[in-house]
Amino acid sequence: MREDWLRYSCQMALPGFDERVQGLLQAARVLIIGAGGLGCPAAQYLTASGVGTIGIADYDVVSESNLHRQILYDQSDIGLSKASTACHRLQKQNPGIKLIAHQVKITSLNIIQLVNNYDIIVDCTDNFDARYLINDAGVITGKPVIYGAIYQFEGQVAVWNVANEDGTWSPNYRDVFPQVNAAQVPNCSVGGVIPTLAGIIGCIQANEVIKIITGTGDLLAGKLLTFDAYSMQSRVIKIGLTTKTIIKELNTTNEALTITADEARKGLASGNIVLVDVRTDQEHDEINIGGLHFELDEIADNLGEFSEGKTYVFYCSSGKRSAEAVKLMLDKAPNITALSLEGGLGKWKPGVKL
Amino acid sequence: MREDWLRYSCQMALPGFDERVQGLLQAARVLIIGAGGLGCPAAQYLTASGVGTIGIADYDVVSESNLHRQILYDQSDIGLSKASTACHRLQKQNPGIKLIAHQVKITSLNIIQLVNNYDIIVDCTDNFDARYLINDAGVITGKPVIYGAIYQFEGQVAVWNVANEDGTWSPNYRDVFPQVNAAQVPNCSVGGVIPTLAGIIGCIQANEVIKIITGTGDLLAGKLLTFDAYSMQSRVIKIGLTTKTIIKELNTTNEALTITADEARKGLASGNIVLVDVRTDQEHDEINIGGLHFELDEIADNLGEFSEGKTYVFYCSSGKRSAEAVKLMLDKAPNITALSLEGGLGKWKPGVKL
Amino acid sequence: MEVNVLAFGIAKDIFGGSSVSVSLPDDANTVQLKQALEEHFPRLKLIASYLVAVNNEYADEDLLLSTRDEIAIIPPVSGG
Amino acid sequence: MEVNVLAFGIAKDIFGGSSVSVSLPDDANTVQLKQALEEHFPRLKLIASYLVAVNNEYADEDLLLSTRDEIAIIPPVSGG
Repeated sequence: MREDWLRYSCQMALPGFDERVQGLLQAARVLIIGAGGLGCPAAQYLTASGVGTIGIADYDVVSESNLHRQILYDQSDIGLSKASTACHRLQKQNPGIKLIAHQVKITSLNIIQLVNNYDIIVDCTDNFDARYLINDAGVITGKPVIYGAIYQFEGQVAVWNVANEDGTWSPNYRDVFPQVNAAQVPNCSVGGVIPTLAGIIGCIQANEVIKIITGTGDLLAGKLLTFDAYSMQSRVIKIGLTTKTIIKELNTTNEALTITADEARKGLASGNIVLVDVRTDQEHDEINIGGLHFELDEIADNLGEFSEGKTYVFYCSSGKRSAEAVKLMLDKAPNITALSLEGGLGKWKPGVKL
Repeated sequence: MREDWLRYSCQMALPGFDERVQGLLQAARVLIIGAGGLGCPAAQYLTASGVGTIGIADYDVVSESNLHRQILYDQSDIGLSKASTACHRLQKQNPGIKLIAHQVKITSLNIIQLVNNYDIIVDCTDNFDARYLINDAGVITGKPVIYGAIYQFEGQVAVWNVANEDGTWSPNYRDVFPQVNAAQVPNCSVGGVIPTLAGIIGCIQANEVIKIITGTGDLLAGKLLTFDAYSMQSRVIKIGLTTKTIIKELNTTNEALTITADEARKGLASGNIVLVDVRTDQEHDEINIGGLHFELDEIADNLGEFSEGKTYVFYCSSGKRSAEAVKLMLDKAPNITALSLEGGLGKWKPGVKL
Repeated sequence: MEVNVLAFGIAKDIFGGSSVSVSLPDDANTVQLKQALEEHFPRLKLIASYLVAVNNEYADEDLLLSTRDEIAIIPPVSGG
Repeated sequence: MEVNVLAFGIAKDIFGGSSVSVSLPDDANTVQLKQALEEHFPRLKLIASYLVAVNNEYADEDLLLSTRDEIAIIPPVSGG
């Protein structure tokens, strides 16, 4: 055995895992998009197992409310880039591999170029726009996508877009969910998530990555795994052998216009801005910085409350739901000026009252 | 919300997870025994979720071949205590909880005292002796044991010894496996283990701990979960509602006598010692430091090869299989002097030929 | 006929429980099940797409259902 | 009758595959199954104890088996 591979001896003892197979891991290039609840454990185990090149793409910084499930980050990392913090930390775990931080927000303009440098894409994101973008980029460039998603106690994992032997491709995200109305499906900041589920699903994603690279076991291709951490029941749903979708180009990324906390505060002081809280009633009761309040799924029924000539700054806890709200306004009431508070209440310095 | 609980906001958003429930986590005292493949992820997620007091018991030090699955340790931690390295690292992740390193080998003499300081025991060990000892200590002290075990691609999880409402207790390890011949069941250094499985099973153990403490969901009490990372099939086997075993006292821990690498080397130089390799033929072909060679399960058939008056030093890669061999010799051939090489080949300095 | 439908994810909130019983004409297919569900639970239609699994397989629109089938509604999940 | 027995863990190595077919007298019970398996595969007996699950439930020694049962042999696992 190569002396520097002593660290892998307990996985090379697996039936069929010889030096050649460890060499496949060493040669593989895996891109993890999203370094949050799913990306942290997935990156941790792919690093430990010796995947030779791991890219981690995330434009966000560590915030305190991440720490209950994003286990690569310390309390002292709050405010630092997730991608570079994760890479720095993982490099110490395994100095024998190459870790590359991509501190960018993926869009239709940059994803193809990013993906072209890798063999396999791991979807660890937390919103539908990113999931469709990653899926479509995987289909267009012919690379498998290892999908994972979580909400409360339930998780999903699937392997999209694997080349079949007859030249066809296995199903992708759009075969199962052709489109989604994001405003109707709450995310983890609304409905919560149990941290251990993020660990379980992220590790299952890493497990499928290792299986693809090494040609081991039965992949979740053409299947969707659902896992329930409440009842401990899991099931594998068969989707089919080949995709029925045709994806030729990316949908153009539709960005919500944002405003920083500093700018919003100045605008408020000069009376030009109306704040709009899109969090739940319960969240609003706990922290209320003034202005209007409609839960995200109530906005469409209350468009009459918004007037032209004013600037509405939508906010939530992290900036995700408010970005959805701004996109919805753009669609339903394009004459209203709507901006999303960047970073949400997390960036609105506590203790400074209006 | 308490301001220092902002980090838990995404789990407190779960249905039923309010401040009272987070307070239950804060008040809980959990002992993790074994800081290896299962203990690392279990400790990581219990730390992140805010369990107020976490003890980590492990007498071992980090070795290079641990790093492919024991994700709390860096390359630079090789040779350091696992328990204290893990606690040091996790304390940075969550400064708001208490982490206690127990750098001891659990035995029938110390386990009751250790367990008495905690509410829940998590069995993350890697050998049958420890599993029976922990199980029995849990039954005797009336504390639940969250059991996890892995081999190759398959894992098991169960929650033993939970108090039922009618005063009875749920089944324990001895209800399912009354006794085991350890020499017949290979461990991970022989058969290997896929690192992601350790992550999945360790996270499922942490998940059951959180469920017990918070009173959430359906526990794996009276059940055994099996998970196959190769086929992605998992099943929950019903064991029964109440235990049928009676456990009143601990079996006395039967320690294999050991010898350090330095002492063994001196003994070899003076001709008093015969080395016995108990690893597989394949391992023996790769590294051979001389002496006899019988695989662990072949020793019982070759007792005639050992003579009184000589000192036999059994060795394997880590010292685990050789300790089993010495216990077997003690049982089957008590007149033969048998010692186990402490730390195995990992402590036998490479490059020094005999 | 009456079929029992298991709910996953946000469908649990929409149905108000982890399963719901639905009355369908005998020999109803997947489309008819979806129509009946969306009529009772208009929020389900608003999601725009969700997976119907029958006996752990993706159910095509014209698949005929029976009372013995295990039917599950699996909506999309976004979190990470 | 012939019953199909699924193997877990080290039982896969002992049986030489992930399942094995076993001939039993009609109305055989769990003890008879174990005896038949241990006769064919002496290493199974050496383990000292293993779980027999029938239709995902712990099988008592006197449980009567049928050809339709899903039978699994689950040996202990030590790794961590």
